[in-house]
Order: sequence, then structure tokens, then C-alpha cells
Amino acid sequence: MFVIKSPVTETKQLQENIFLQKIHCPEIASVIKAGQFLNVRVLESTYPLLRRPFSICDVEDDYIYLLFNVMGEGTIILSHKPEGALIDLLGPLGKGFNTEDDYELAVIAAGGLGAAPFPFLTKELKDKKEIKTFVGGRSKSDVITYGMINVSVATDDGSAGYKGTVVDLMRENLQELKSKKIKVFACGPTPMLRAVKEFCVENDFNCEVSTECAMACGFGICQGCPIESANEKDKYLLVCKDGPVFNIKDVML
Amino acid sequence: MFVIKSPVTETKQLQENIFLQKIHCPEIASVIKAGQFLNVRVLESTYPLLRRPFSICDVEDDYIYLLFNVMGEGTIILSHKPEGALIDLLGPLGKGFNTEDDYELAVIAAGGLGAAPFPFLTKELKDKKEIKTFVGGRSKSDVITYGMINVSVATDDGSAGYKGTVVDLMRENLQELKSKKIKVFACGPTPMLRAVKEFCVENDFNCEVSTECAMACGFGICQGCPIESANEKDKYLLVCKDGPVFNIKDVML
Amino acid sequence: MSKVDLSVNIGPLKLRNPVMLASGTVGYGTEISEFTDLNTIGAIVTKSLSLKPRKGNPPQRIVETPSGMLNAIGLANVGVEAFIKEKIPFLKNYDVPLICNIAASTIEEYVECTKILTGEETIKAFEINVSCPNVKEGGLQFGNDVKAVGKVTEMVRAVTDKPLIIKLSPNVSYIWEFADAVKKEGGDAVSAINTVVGSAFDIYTKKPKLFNVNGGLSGPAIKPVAIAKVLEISRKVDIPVIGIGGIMNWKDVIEFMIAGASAVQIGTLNFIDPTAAGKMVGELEQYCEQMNIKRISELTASYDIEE
Amino acid sequence: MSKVDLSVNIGPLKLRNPVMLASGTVGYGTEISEFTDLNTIGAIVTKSLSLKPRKGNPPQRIVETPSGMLNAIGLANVGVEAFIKEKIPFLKNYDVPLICNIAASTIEEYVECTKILTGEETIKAFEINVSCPNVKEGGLQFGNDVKAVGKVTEMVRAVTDKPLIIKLSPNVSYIWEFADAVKKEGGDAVSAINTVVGSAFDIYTKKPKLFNVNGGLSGPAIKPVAIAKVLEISRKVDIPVIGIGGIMNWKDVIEFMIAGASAVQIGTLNFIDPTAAGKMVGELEQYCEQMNIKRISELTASYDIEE
Ligand SMILES: Cc1cc2nc3c(=O)[nH]c(=O)nc-3n(C[C@H](O)[C@H](O)[C@H](O)COP(=O)(O)OP(=O)(O)OC[C@H]3O[C@@H](n4cnc5c(N)ncnc54)[C@H](O)[C@@H]3O)c2cc1C
Ligand SMILES: Cc1cc2nc3c(=O)[nH]c(=O)nc-3n(C[C@H](O)[C@H](O)[C@H](O)COP(=O)(O)OP(=O)(O)OC[C@H]3O[C@@H](n4cnc5c(N)ncnc54)[C@H](O)[C@@H]3O)c2cc1C
Ligand SMILES: Cc1cc2nc3c(=O)[nH]c(=O)nc-3n(C[C@H](O)[C@H](O)[C@H](O)COP(=O)(O)O)c2cc1C
Ligand SMILES: Cc1cc2nc3c(=O)[nH]c(=O)nc-3n(C[C@H](O)[C@H](O)[C@H](O)COP(=O)(O)O)c2cc1C
Ligand code: FES
Ligand code: FES
Repeated sequence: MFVIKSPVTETKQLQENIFLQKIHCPEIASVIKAGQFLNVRVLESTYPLLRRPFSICDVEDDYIYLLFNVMGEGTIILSHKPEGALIDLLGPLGKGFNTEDDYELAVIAAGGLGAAPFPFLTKELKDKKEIKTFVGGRSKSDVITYGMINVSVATDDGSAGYKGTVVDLMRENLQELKSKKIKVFACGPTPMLRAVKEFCVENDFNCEVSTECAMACGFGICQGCPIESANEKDKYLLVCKDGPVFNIKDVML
Repeated sequence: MFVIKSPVTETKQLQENIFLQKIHCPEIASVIKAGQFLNVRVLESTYPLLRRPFSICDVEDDYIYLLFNVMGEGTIILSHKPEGALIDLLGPLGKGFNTEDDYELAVIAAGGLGAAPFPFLTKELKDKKEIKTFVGGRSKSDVITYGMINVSVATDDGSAGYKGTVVDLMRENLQELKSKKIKVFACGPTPMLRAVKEFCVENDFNCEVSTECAMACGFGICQGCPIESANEKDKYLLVCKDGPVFNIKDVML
Repeated sequence: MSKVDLSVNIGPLKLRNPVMLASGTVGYGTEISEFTDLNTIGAIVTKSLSLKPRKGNPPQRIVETPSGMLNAIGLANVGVEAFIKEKIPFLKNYDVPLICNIAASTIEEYVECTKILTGEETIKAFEINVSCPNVKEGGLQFGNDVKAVGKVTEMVRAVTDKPLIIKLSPNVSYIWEFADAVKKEGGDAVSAINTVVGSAFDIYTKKPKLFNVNGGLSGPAIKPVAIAKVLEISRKVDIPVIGIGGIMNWKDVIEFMIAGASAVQIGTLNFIDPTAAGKMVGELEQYCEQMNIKRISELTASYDIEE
Repeated sequence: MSKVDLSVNIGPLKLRNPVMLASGTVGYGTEISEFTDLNTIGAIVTKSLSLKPRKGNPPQRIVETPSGMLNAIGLANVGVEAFIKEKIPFLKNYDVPLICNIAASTIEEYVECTKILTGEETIKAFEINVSCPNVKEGGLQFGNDVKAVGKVTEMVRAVTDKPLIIKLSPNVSYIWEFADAVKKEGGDAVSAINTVVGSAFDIYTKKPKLFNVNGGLSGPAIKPVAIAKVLEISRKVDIPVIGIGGIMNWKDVIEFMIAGASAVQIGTLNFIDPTAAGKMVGELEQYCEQMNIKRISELTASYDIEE
């Protein structure tokens, strides 16, 4: 783990409200894994006080990428960082995706900003496994396909691709998914993750989800980010340390 | 009085730590007088929470100038404002210098950042009165002569001009000062203002000083900026509203 | 005409909207009237008035803190008499409910001030400041003593028929006990909260930054504390609450109302943006429309808490 | 060797420097040890331990506020037994004084925990948390009741000879009364302050942002409050004070010491910069050198206040 100030080298507006930020940070680039995250201090100030967690979106040589949408004060400030500005990174944090299991087809399911960790996962997987990606959003402008391959799109309002949720779309493709040994990797809002879990349990698919939770520290010292364990009664796991990626068998969503 | 967001058009580093900022603000430029000030919100954030008061340094057509040194969080942020950034100004505030009195020679005495209001005062006076300016600082690098005319310099360490305080230097020039009907305009740290007051009382010089005080509002509603009245016993005046410029006869320094 | 009814009742006091200007943060209305049309806001509360004029504390009176500020003004005010002569005439020009805030060192002084002021037609209600932490000889003991607060309420109640609001100190173990005492003694409402006691030192001179040593912390830093206090009163005592503390925008107003406030007061924000309070009224209306709320008063204590 | 003596005494407890890590903000030291060399800091205080493991509150447990945060963790901890078995062995690797913080729902539980732990050689002192506002069945009544705090001190004192620190709640009218009770009952020091009660609501769902409704406010927002509390105790009661609340840098440490603290604890800052506490020690030394201070302990209660 590092606490390190690294320079922003590029901030690109991918879509309305959605930014891709490139940061020169060889220390983290060389060790981080898909599904892990960074906790970012956007200003050296007492407001915003806490760091903001962001998934690692991609890694390219000595550079790392964050993909974020502008939510509030923190992400506004981040989106305005000029080239060369230093940002204070804490990471790599958490457990990433387990890509080593026994499966042929990696099925990626992303809802909205849930796309963030998948460009890097795609890169890690693409020489080893077949990949099929399902991306959903409320509307066309929420759909992020950056850095992903073999993508099918679903939108709630039908403005792009299939009309319905990303899980509806996966259901439509059930036969194809059943034809291979698959593992599902999902990230998105909690209601979506619940639907993914239900779908995977029904069909006995192995599945990992990347979860979210309000965080203070991001590395296990504040106990701020509980998620209910599915295995042990009356026990919480920590999203930041035990996750953010969990096998759906291990947590209650 | 205006509360107005205006664009920074230039931020120039005059000396180490000292910045001159040009702002396009016709509303304020057209009405503000030398010695008045603005209360500036440096960020739309809760930190820093309060506005920061700055004298009007100069006015040029639709533009106003602030001269400031980097003290803490607020001035750091201000000094980093890129061209085009909007800053939130409240003003014009307070009472400016009274230039209308009966005198031939305007004697300006500035200590350190006390130079701030004088480029504008010089501009207001130079066609009407003779001007003699005394500028002091601890050391050469603290001496600001920007926008002033007919300047004599004093430094505590003798690294530029006369070795001694600005008031010592005025004392050296006492004969010249006594030869005309003069009015002294002074701005600088409180110990300097006290020395100026003493000097002017001794010699029966008419004198106005620009004072400073921690402020919250800047326009008379918080009662945060008291200065003892010299005329009424047990009464405070407000630096922001009754000042910041006072005749030395009217306040206890 | 708007589809949303923004009016609120604070006991017998009816306001056109819930946005009031807090005591000590708008003087007597003169300066702020240049920025905010007083006719558009809910009410204005005067700087605390005492029987005689008060000079206030020597400087330094103000210290900035992270997302907050400390003040130790020392209740500088013109006194009741000058207020009537010099300040009320200006306020008569506006159609805005005027609430007189009173601070005193003894119960007798509270009563005396109220007696003098209650005859003034322009004054629509009283807010009794039992909680100013800056006056050494008075204030604090009242604010921290349930019996004294009850007593002040009772005695002032006896000399005025106008709506009577008691402004409570947050610097106590259980604020609801104070609200309860106010209710029992016939007070119409409570304001919560006044400032939180705080202090700061200069690390080079080792002197307190405020001449008075302690000051009152206000601003967004204290908002969570104020919300908790309003909620505590709202859940325990059946009395209207005016929510105060760190309001920076219309969202904060809504949050206070949800937590139990019938109306709110804007304090420190007036120093930072003297136009803000006036602008909020329209934004509150928009929120109500968006949320399909017909009367803003429905929001009061509308918290959804699982028991 | 440094020219400045950074060591401090908190009653019988001697620390190599005044910078401690606060309870609940460093777990049991494992994670923070990756960032800060524990051998360089003054002491480490464990997350509050209870007799049995505690699951803690459901999410959401954390809310950010202006220059602060609310937490309602609900004292999630591994329990005394697992602490001894699983956590102490790791801490034995370091030469850092270990202070065990204990939270309980009854006086008996406090006593029981202390009895079990006092035999552990690694534990150098106890800090009794009487003030955690998040545990509904316990905690709060102790923290707000002078007699209960006195009683807990007395009972725990009876079962341990190790230095005994009582961590006080700021949510009371007069914190010095609590410090006084601790002193009378044989406590060696007090820690001030624990978090300030606060709350926050979502304006669209009208639900409290924290599952627990109320939480504890920490971070720079509360620093002025903490300074005032430390000063209050320091001026009224002759007992060592550990200053806590909103420390963000070495300057804040000095400020707390001037206001009366013998040592300090770093809390929320550990979440933001887990390397900060370690770095401060050198900066404190520089300040002392610059100010010509031979022993940092001279700073304690060195405030220059005109009476
Ligand atoms: C492990 C993890 C990975 C993430 N990865 C990404 C990513 O790659 N791209 C992206 O755009 N966003 C991501 N997020 C969400 C991102 O952290 C928030 O959008 C961001 O904190 C918003 O900050 P803000 O100041 O702009 O918004 P504000 O709304 O002003 O502030 C956000 C506040 O809410 C809290 N908060 C943050 N997330 C949550 C939450 N899920 N539930 C409740 N409170 C929360 C924060 O602690 C903060 O105090 C991730 C979150 C987590 C936990
Ligand atoms: C009427 C007036 C005119 C001024 N004009 C100028 C000018 O033209 N150029 C310039 O460089 N500076 C000027 N100053 C001083 C300037 O306001 C401060 O330097 C500035 O506020 C520093 O802000 P900061 O955030 O950088 O520093 P910080 O030290 O981080 O913060 C300053 C804090 O101290 C308070 N403060 C500000 N001034 C004082 C004071 N005199 N005594 C005690 N506390 C104070 C502020 O309220 C603020 O909270 C003026 C001050 C006043 C009152
Ligand atoms: C500079 C200042 C002066 C104040 N003076 C008074 C006062 O005279 N009487 C009073 O009842 N409250 C006074 N207050 C308290 C405010 O009315 C309000 O209760 C408090 O500031 C919290 O609200 P805020 O955070 O919005 O400022 C004062 C507050 C400030 C900041
Ligand atoms: C997330 C969190 C958990 C805490 N848990 C405990 C605890 O278990 N026991 C305790 O005595 N104090 C606990 N505290 C209080 C801190 O030890 C400290 O008193 C408080 O946070 C103020 O200091 P700070 O502003 O530096 O954080 C906790 C604080 C936070 C922020
Ligand atoms: S965010 Fe602090 S423990 Fe997970
Ligand atoms: S700064 Fe508010 S009255 Fe002067």
C-alpha cells in the first residue's frame, strides 16, 4: 500500500458528466489488480475531508486510469484538475477479481458507472478467456462501453440497444451463457447486483460482484463499511478490506 | 454594494509571495474609491468559510486590481486562480480616504503590504496634489513600490534605501514635510500605525490611517471588528463600516 | 400564485415562509436590506438587546475555524431605548415580522426589557437568549440550568401576550429537558441551537485567539450537532422548534424541517452571502413542487425513522 | 540525539512522545503499521473492547459533514478474548505502549473486562470509554451522569494497578465535573473529547443518513470544542488531560498542549493520512527547537490568559 502524490497527465470528458483521468503512478500501476481500488484525496483541505474511493479503471505502463462521474464536491474538484496537478492516492486497496477460476467465458455485467473496473479486467482476461460484456444504463447517455469488448447494450428506456435492464438482457442470452462454462463479473448499483445474484443463483453460475459502501479509511481501520456475511451468522465483512469484490455466495446484498 | 462573480483576467507575481490580480468588474470599478475594500470569497466551499478582505489596489477602466501576499489557505487559493476563473466579490466596502481636505502635499506612508491601497490613491491624487511617498519593509524583498510615485524606501535591515523604519525615514525628512501644508495617509502593521500617529500628533499633521482587523462580514452586521473610539468613552467603532480609514484623531490604535 | 403554501406557524406566530434571519447576524436589518428584500423573508430577529447599551468585548472577536467560526462579540448592542428610537422606525418600512431577541444578566432584566418592548406594535414576537456563552456575568448559568430557564420563561410570559420563543443552548447534556421546561412554563416555541462553546490558541504567543478566551462556534461545522438537537426536542417534547445552525443552502433548510423544525434561522451564512437567505425561498418552493408537497409545513418532523 | 526531550508523563504513564493513536481509528494496529512505524509514536489505543464480540451497527455507519464526519460504528469489536489471542501477539512485535480501551453496557462488564486484561503484560494502561454515544443499551447514561462516571472509575480502579484513564463525553454541561469525579475516585487521567452527538438526514428519502440515526461527530469541525473542553478541565481540575478532537497537523497538537493537554490522540486523521501521526513527531521537535523549548512537557497548560 502506498500513500503517494502523483501527477494527473490527462483528464478526458468521455460523456456528459463522465470523466477518464490518467495519472502517472508507476508504484501503483505495477502492482494493482483489476477490481482493486484507490482512495483519493481530492484536495489538501478539510473540505472535502475524506478520501473518495475509485476503482482502478485501467493500467497502461506507468499510468493508471480512473473513470468517474461527477456526483458532488469531490468529483467536481477531481474533474477540474489541470495537467500536472498532483493528487494524493492511497492504494492499492481491497481484493480484486479472482480471474483464475475454472471457466471458459467471462461474462461481464456493468450498470452505469459500474463499468469502471472492467476495462482493466478485460485487459487482464482477454488473452486467457473468452469475454462477453453486458452494459446497461437508464438511458443512452449513461451507457459506458469504454475499454470493453464484445459488448451488448441495454437501456431502461430503450434509447440504445435492448430495452430493459442489463439482467433482462442477460436472461435473453441465457442459452448462449449456458452453453459454456462461465463466470460472471458484475458491478453496478445494489438493486442491479441483487438481480444479478438472483439470476446467477437460479442458473448456478459462479459470480463475483464489486460492491460499494460509504467509506472513511478504505483499508480496514474505521469499521465504516460493513456488509453482511452469508456464511457466518451475525457477522459483518468489510467492503474495503474483505471486498470490494465478493463472490455472491459470501455476502448478503 | 454588490455581491458579484467576476472573472480574473491576470494574476501576476510581483515579488516573492506578492501577487497582483486583475479582475474584470465594471460595476465595482465605476464606483469604488481609494481606501475602500472588497470582501472576497475565494472558493464556493465551506473551507475557507469566511470571505477575505482586500483593499482596492488600483482601478483601470473596467478592471480592478488586488495586491496581496500569500498568508494562508485563502490567499494561496486566490494566487492560483487561472485566467477566466470567477471570484465572488462583495463591495465596495467601508469608507475610503478623504482626499478633499485642505493640503498641498499628500504624504503616503506604507509598511509592507500596507502599500496595497496606495496605487489607486496615487492615481486619484496625482493631478490635484503633490505627492511624497515613504515605503518601508523589513528587508528589500518586502518593499512594494508598485504604482507609487516619488518614493523613498526604508528597510529595517538596510538592504534597500534608508536603514530604519518608515517613520524614522519620515522623521529624517521632517523639515521638508513641515515646509508645506501636508496630509499623511498611512497603511501598514499596527505598530507602524502607532508610530505614525505619534509622529503626526507631535508635529500636528493631519493624518488618516487604514486599519485592519479580523472580520467576518465586512459590512457591519456581525460586530466582529471593533476599534476603540477616541472621542466617545467606552465606545467601539467598526473597522469595516466606520473605517477601515480613520483620522488618527478618531481612534485609539 | 404559487402552488405551494410556504407559510408556517410557530405556535401563534404565522410566517409567510420558514426562512428567518438569526439574531446577531443581521444587526437590526439596515445593512442586510441592501442585499435581501426583507419583504420576501419569513422574519427577522434582532441582535440580542439588553436594557442598557453594551459595548461588547475588545478585539479579537472573530476566529475562523474549519467550516466554522468562533465569535465572542460580547452582546454589543444599542440597548432597548435606542433600539426603539433609532432602529424600529427603519424596520417599520418593511412588511416583515420583527422578532426581538433579548439577552440579560438577571431574570429581572429580561422581564424589564420585555415589558418595555412589548408595547411596540412592530414587534411580533420575542426570542429570549438564555444561552449566549460570551457574557461572563450572565447568560451561561441560565442556559445550563433547567430551573432558571423555566423561571425566565414563566416571568417573561407574565409580562407579554406576544409569542414567546426561548433560544436554547446546545452546551447541555439533554436539551429536551430545557424545551420541556419552556413548554411547561408557557413558552410558545424554542430556537435551537445557539452557538457551541469553543476556543482557539495561537501557538506562538500562547494567547487565546479571542480576547474573551471562549467563543461560540457557528457555521456548517455545527450543523450535524444542531440537527441532532432539533431531532431530540422534536421526539421528546411537543413544542414548535426553530432550527438553527450551519445552514448554507435550501437543502439544509429542508433537512432541519425533516428533523423537526417548524422554521429555521440563517446565521453565519449572512456574512458570507447576504443575498442567500432571500434566494432560498424560491428554491424551497421548487423542492416542494418536485416532491409534490402542497404545504411546506408538512415537512416538519416528517423524518422516516424505524423504531 | 535530539536536543528536545519529547517524553511526557500522563500520571504514572510515561510516553516517549505525546502523539498517541485514538481508539476506534486504528483498529488493533495491524493495518496502520503498514504506514506508520509504531515504534515512533507515543502510544496506541485499541478500538473499544467489550466482553463479548460486537457485530456493530448495520450500514450506513459513516457520513461526511463539513470538515468532519459522523460515525455510528456501534462498537464493532472482536471482544476481550479474541483480542488477547489474536491481536496482542502482533502488538508484542512493537515497542509501543499499548492502551486498552474498554466499552461496556454495565459497570460489572467494565470491571470484568479490566480484570481479564490487566494480567496481560503488553497492556500498559486502560482507557475507559464512558462516552460512546452509539450504543443504545449502554454508554450514554454513564457518560452523562457524574455519579456513574465516578462509580465506574472507583470500581475499575479497584481491579487494576495499571494507569487508568477515563475518556469523557463532550455532550455534557460541565465536563470539569466529570474530570473531578474521576480524580476523586482515583483515576490517573482523562481523555477529552470523544465525539460530539450529531445527525444528518437525506432530504429525498427523509431517512436518517446513519442507520443508528445519531452518530458521533469527529474531525477538524470539532477542534474548537475540544480545545475549550481541555481548557475547562485544565483550569478547574488538577488531573492530566489527553487532548483529542480534530487534530490535523503538528500545530493542532501544540494548540492542545497549550490549552492543557499532557498528550494528544490522533483520530479521524488516520483515515485520511495514515502516515501523518508518525510524521508529526519530528515536526513537534522542530517547533520546540525553534521556540527554545527543552522539554515538550513544558507546553502543557502554558496558556497565557489574562485574568
Ligand atoms: C470501492 C468503491 C469504488 C468506487 N469506484 C468508483 C469509480 O470507479 N467511479 C466512480 O465514479 N465512482 C466510484 N465509486 C463511488 C465514488 O466513491 C463516489 O461517487 C464519490 O465518493 C463521490 O464523491 P463526491 O464528493 O463527488 O460526491 P458527494 O456526494 O458530495 O460525496 C460523497 C460522499 O458520500 C460518501 N459516499 C461515497 N460513496 C457512497 C456510497 N456508495 N454510499 C453512500 N455514501 C457514499 C462519501 O464518503 C462522501 O462522503 C466507488 C465507491 C467505492 C466504495
Ligand atoms: C480592510 C482590510 C484590507 C486588507 N487589505 C489587504 C490587501 O490589500 N492585501 C493583503 O495582502 N492583505 C490585506 N488584508 C489582510 C488580508 O485580509 C489577510 O491577509 C487575508 O485574510 C489572509 O487570508 P488567508 O486565508 O490567506 O490567511 P489565513 O491566515 O489562513 O486566514 C486568515 C484568517 O485570519 C483572519 N484575519 C484576517 N486578517 C486578520 C487580521 N488582521 N488579524 C487577525 N485575523 C485576521 C481572517 O478572518 C481569516 O479567517 C486586509 C485586511 C483588512 C481587514
Ligand atoms: C457573530 C455572531 C453573533 C451572534 N450574536 C447573537 C446574539 O446576539 N444573540 C443570539 O441569540 N444569538 C447570537 N448568535 C447566534 C446565532 O443567532 C445562531 O444561533 C448561531 O450562529 C448558529 O447559527 P449559524 O451556524 O447559522 O450561524 C450570533 C452568532 C454569530 C456568528
Ligand atoms: C470511526 C470512529 C470510531 C471510533 N470508535 C471509538 C471507540 O471505539 N472508542 C472510543 O473511545 N472512541 C472512539 N472514537 C472516537 C475517537 O477516538 C476520538 O475521540 C474522536 O474521533 C475525536 O477525535 P478526532 O476528531 O481526531 O477523530 C471513534 C471515532 C471514529 C471517527
Ligand atoms: S472504509 Fe474504513 S474499514 Fe472499510
Ligand atoms: S466585519 Fe462584520 S461588522 Fe465589521
